[in-house]
Amino acid sequence: ACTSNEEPAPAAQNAPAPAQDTPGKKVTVGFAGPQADHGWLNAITVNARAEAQRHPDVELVVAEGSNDAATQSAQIDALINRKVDVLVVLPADGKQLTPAGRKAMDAGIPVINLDRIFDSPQAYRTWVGGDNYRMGVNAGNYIGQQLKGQGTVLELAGIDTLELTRQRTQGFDDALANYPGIRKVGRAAAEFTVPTGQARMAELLQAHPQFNAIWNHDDDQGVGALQAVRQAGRSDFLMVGGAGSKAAMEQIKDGNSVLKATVLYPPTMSASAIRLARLLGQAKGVSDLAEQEIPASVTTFSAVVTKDNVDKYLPVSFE
Amino acid sequence: MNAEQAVAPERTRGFSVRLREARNLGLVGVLAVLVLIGALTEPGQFLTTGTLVLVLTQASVIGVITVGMTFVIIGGGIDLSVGAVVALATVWATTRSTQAFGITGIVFTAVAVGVGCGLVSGLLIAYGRLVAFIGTLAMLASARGLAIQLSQGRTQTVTAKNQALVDLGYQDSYVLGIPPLVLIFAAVAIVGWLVLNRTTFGRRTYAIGGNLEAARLAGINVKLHTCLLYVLSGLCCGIASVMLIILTSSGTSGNGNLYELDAIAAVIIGGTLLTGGRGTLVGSVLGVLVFTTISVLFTLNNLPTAVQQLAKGVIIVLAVLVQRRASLYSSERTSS
Amino acid sequence: MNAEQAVAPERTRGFSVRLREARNLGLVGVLAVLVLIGALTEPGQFLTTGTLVLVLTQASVIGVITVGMTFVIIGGGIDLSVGAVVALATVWATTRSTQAFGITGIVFTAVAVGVGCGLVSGLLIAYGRLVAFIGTLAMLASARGLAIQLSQGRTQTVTAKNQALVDLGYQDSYVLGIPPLVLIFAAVAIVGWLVLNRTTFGRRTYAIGGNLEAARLAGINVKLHTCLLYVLSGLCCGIASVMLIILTSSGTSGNGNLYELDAIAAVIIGGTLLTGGRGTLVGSVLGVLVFTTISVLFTLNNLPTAVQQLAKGVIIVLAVLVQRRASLYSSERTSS
Amino acid sequence: MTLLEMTGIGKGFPGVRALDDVELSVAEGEVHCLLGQNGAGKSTLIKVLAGAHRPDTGEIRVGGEPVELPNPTAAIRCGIATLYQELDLVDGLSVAENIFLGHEQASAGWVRRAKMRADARNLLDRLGHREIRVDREVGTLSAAGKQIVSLARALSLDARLIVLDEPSAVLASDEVANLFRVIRGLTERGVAVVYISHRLEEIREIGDRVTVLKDGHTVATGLPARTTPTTDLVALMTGRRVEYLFPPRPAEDAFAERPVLLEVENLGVAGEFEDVSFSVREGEIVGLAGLVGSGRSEVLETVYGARKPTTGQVKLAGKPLRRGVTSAVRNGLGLAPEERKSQALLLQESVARNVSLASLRRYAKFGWFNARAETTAVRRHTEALDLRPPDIRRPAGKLSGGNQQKAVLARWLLKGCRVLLLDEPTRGVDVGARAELYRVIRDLADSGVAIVLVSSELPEVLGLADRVLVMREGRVLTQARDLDERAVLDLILEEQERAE
Ligand SMILES: Nc1ncnc2c1ncn2[C@@H]1O[C@H](COP(=O)(O)OP(=O)(O)OP(=O)(O)O)[C@@H](O)[C@H]1O
Ligand SMILES: Nc1ncnc2c1ncn2[C@@H]1O[C@H](COP(=O)(O)OP(=O)(O)OP(=O)(O)O)[C@@H](O)[C@H]1O
Ligand SMILES: [Mg+2]
Ligand SMILES: [Mg+2]
Repeated sequence: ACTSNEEPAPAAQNAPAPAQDTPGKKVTVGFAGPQADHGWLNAITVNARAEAQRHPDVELVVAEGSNDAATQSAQIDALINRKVDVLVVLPADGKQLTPAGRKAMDAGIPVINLDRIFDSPQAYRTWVGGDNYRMGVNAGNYIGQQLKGQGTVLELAGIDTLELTRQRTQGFDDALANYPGIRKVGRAAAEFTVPTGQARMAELLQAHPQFNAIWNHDDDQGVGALQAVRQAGRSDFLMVGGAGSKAAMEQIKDGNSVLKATVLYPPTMSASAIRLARLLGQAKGVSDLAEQEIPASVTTFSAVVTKDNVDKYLPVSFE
Repeated sequence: MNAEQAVAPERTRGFSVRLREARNLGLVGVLAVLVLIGALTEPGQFLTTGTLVLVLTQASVIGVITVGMTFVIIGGGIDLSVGAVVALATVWATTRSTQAFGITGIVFTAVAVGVGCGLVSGLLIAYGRLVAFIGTLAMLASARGLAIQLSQGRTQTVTAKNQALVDLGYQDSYVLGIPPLVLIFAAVAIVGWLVLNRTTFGRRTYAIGGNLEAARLAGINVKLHTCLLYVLSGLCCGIASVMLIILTSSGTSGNGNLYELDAIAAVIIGGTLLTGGRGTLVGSVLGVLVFTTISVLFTLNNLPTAVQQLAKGVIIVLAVLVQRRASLYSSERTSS
Repeated sequence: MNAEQAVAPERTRGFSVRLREARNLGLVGVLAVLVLIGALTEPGQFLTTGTLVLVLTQASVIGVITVGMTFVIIGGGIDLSVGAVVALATVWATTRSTQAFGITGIVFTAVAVGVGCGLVSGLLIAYGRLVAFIGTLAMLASARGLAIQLSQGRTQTVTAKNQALVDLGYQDSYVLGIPPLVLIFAAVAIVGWLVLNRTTFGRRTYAIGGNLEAARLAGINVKLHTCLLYVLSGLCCGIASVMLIILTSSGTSGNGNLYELDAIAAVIIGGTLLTGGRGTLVGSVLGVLVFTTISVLFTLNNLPTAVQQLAKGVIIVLAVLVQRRASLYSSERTSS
Repeated sequence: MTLLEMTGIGKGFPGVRALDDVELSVAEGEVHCLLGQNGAGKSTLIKVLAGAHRPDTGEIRVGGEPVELPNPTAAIRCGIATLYQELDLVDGLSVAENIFLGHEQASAGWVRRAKMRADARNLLDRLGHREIRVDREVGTLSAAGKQIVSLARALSLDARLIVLDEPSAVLASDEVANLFRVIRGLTERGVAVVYISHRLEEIREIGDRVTVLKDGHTVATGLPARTTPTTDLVALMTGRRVEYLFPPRPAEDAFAERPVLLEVENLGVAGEFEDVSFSVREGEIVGLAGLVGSGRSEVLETVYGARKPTTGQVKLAGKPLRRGVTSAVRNGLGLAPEERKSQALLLQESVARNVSLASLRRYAKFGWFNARAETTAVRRHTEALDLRPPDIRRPAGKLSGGNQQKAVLARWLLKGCRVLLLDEPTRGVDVGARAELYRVIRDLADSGVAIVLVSSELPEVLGLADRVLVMREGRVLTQARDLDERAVLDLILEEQERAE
């Protein structure tokens, strides 16, 4: 999926210190992620591949994307059989794949756990990921401030069978709890796809002739949601997105749609993961840190992108 | 199977006619009940033209696909590829190179891709003699794969120069308050009904689904006809893709996810036999409306997903039982 | 319909027997080809016991479900609810309150939930006279809903005190290098084969699927039997759920997503007719192995998703054509 | 002059040589009869003629010049219309649509429904069936009704040559009379008819010349239909001398002291039949005579528990019978239904499995099946009925019509029931086998089985049954031991006469 005609891999923004960039011994990195049929997930794979390309001493082995835990655990087995040096795993479900991670670690393969966290620290060497709960919190707080603590809000969630959806909603609700004047009056799950985004949003708009703000968990389904808004000819509220897609950021920049902000969940984390994998494989540390060892966990920050700071984040956006 | 054929007494009107009408009447009843529930639970919002327009709009895309699916299933086949074909068609029609040709380019590509996929499935099944299930399953996988390949997993939006297409979805292009999408749906449904009930093609579709051997002995070119059924389904997918582009102003490989299940469910609950040979288009359309109404109802009442799913299951069962009441004869058959 | 009676070989052994063997032979051939491809493209990795174990393990869960599905489809029905039932069973079996009862509690609950759901579907279809498609579709929705409700969308992991169950998935509990999961799969498949081919129950299943009315008039209690078929399928789902818990040490409402499609596809490619009355269990098992081998092959060759999907579609078609070569007589039938 | 010339026709199915060097020549305006035992190859021959099967060898000439008939369309173009032995209609479509399927009255693809209905109406009227409505769904017609529609379908093509494969099998005598009237009408207009039937008396009445097939060979052609002695014909067909006779019936008083096994007390199903009462003693054969549609099948199906009675009840050996087929079978009832293909056979399964279907329990211990015991038992019975080909492993769907019927009977012989309900048991069964069947049925009775027999062939009912019930429009008119054909016909036709 990595093609030349796409803009330089976002990870290229801050080139790593030369000390580590000097090619070392060859490292085979195994990568297993969910199916890349969705903007953000696709960006994860793309970034990983792009980053690997930038390092002559890294060979990347990507397993079939799968959203089925059983399948994915089997695929991780395959990568173990393949005796890769380091394993980067974005599990379909963190808890479900913990045994798989354990297996790899037991087999002496350091595992870098991307985003959806494993159940036990024994299942991974380092965790790199975003913070779904905080994503919700930031969205909630931003909306709270914009509404000056008064009004009604809606929530357009993702897939309700995924734990991350629960965490985002939890964070959102907890944040809103700080604003007694704000009530959440509606919520719908839009399955992360564009058409369902349009459908659920259209229904929400019909259900709520008047409300002040809505948080949409995911900019991909947001494409559909924003269409629904235009089709309904509504503009009497503010919308906050999630993840940070290119389209979303551009609209924020133009500022002529209801979308006023989006809460980052940067897919660049996969690029970072590849870098750390390489360093692990070559037994190097992160030079900017005092420690000899690579830290056990790295949490990306879910910044709120608005008109003011959008230019800074556009490069890390995904299509 | 054909227990109900063990000689039945004459009635004033034809068995089939009565049965079908009865079934559809049942579905209308189900719809009525749903509306009633809506009115009771959401007095303010539900009973508005807004809701009506919403339901019809949401029904339109899957509705068009269901029309094609009805033909295929009555003809004794099944088409699992509709969702994937929609994905591929929307993606292909929204690539930069396609959009360069303007709106005609988009529409043409979408329809062409749909018809093309339908043709391939049709050839595989009719002449390659693959089981319909397998043939269209293969098409499903391939089409999705191609869609992902083409879009690189990106969400391709309609460019400003083709904005006019997307504008069709906006209120100011409604005709007498009816969204163009709904009009397209209506047109497709009516044409479909005429073809199915008033042309030799339609009647032969029943024959092929009902008794392939008899159809063959009657000198019907069953292979060609079977093939055409899938082309027809593909055509509907193409049209539906254009509608989806209008609705979402974009094309992605994730589009049309599980449409096949929705469409088949609508057809079956509309009283068409999965074994082919019997069924009505009116029933299928009603089936689509029932399902969309349910989902709108749920969101309006702000039900949590879990409850929605549970309720959906129960409603499906009740819906069929209501139909049963209305059409006593279907009993034997459906038990198989 | 009766096109497949066109021609019959006169051998010491029956037409059907030969045909089935031929078809399965075809599938074995397909497997062989796949292995060959694997060996050529990935000489180092593919031809290892590791890969073999991997394929079998990956096949085991869906395989057990496929066994049940085979019975249902041969009996003229279909079960869309398997995936959802697995989700519900895993969730229910991993709730805190269940886990308090220890491993037996987990296993018992999973199986009980599976059987329960199967019974409900069975009653709806056999006695409530719902079309199988609709009845199990309703069960699908309800079971998923209930699963989400129970788990609150959480992923419930197996507690430390029940760790022993999860350990069954680890290397050190392999029996002569064979994972317990694979052994369970083998056991279920063998028992299933015996029931289908060596008992009156199996015979009745074929009869009901082949000609419901004839079976009824021959004095077979078709309703009861139909109901039992879905219970059987539910039982398999229950067992599969336990296996999935072992594999993933957890239960979530997202489990078993689209298993229904995989299982049905395996059954059909295994040569069972969607219309019922015909089919073999060996074929279904081979079908599962083919699909899993394909996906493992892809993983080892590290193909991008898009290409994988495309290739999958093509392979499915080729697989069926290879079967065709092997079993010339099936030709007539599949054209319908 | 000769219209059709088939020479050296050969057709093999895997394992069977269905046809071998068969000759057939049909002249314009003649009724050419095909005779032959079950499995002789009659249907196969006419399927070759209809373009449904491709012959391996041989030449077909229509009106002098040789023709290729690769598919049914080609045959229809040559002016050959066929009524197939197995009712091949589409249940989901209306009568009119079935009649014109494939050659619909249409302009630019649009069906001209009014015209189609009208024409269908005319055809059915020509066949003397005003009561069959043209937009009724065919699936709801009785076997006879379907046969009538198939006939209309064959006529609708107004062909030069019309092939009728056992059209009278499901028809009662009055219907047959209709049929003959129609056929004569056709031949007067120079249309040739190929007529297949196992009823020799029909051949005598309607036929001009006869061609006899035996095991796929032509053993005689162009015999005069009226003058050739029956014994010769039978000898040609069977290769042996069969005296076409019913086994002797026990004396009238033989049953007086026998216990009553089956008691039917004013049984009725709304809209089908009402107030039917009769009783069958052990070892007695009771026949139901009547027109098509008089509801005899319904009576049997209701007694058997396959239909819910609205009134009355059924008693077995004094005890009321629990509702439902399962209990009926468990209590030793058996039904050989009217439509073997749709109601009796698993077409894809082997003959053995079809025969043992009702007796699975007996060959199983704790559900565990003993296939060897099964096959040996099955073979015993199929041999008794002389099934051809004698291989019980081939799928039932591959058997010739008559042999399929034998398989169904074998099922109940194997089950060994106390009460046997036979609906048209000899439909499509050839002369030789027929005599066999009559003997088998009588032997069963003598062994104490109570038998109820429905047949549209009066001589059969009268010759075989110890007592005959005459039905009309769902009512029993009389019961008697000795009725002569004339009397019965008067009884059941009375109504019609008054109508006309
Ligand atoms: N489709 C088929 N496949 C294999 N064998 C067949 C097929 N059709 C017919 N046969 C065999 O060909 C032979 C002739 O069958 P056919 O139906 O022509 O007999 P028939 O003269 O019509 O007998 P009947 O009087 O019972 O109808 C039989 O042995 C039959 O088993
Ligand atoms: N002339 C007819 N042709 C075809 N079907 C008819 C005719 N008259 C009535 N029927 C249908 O057939 C039903 C009764 O047919 P049924 O087969 O039970 O009578 P039957 O005496 O058994 O005749 P058959 O000889 O066909 O068995 C009636 O309820 C009606 O629906
Ligand atoms: Mg015949
Ligand atoms: Mg009858």
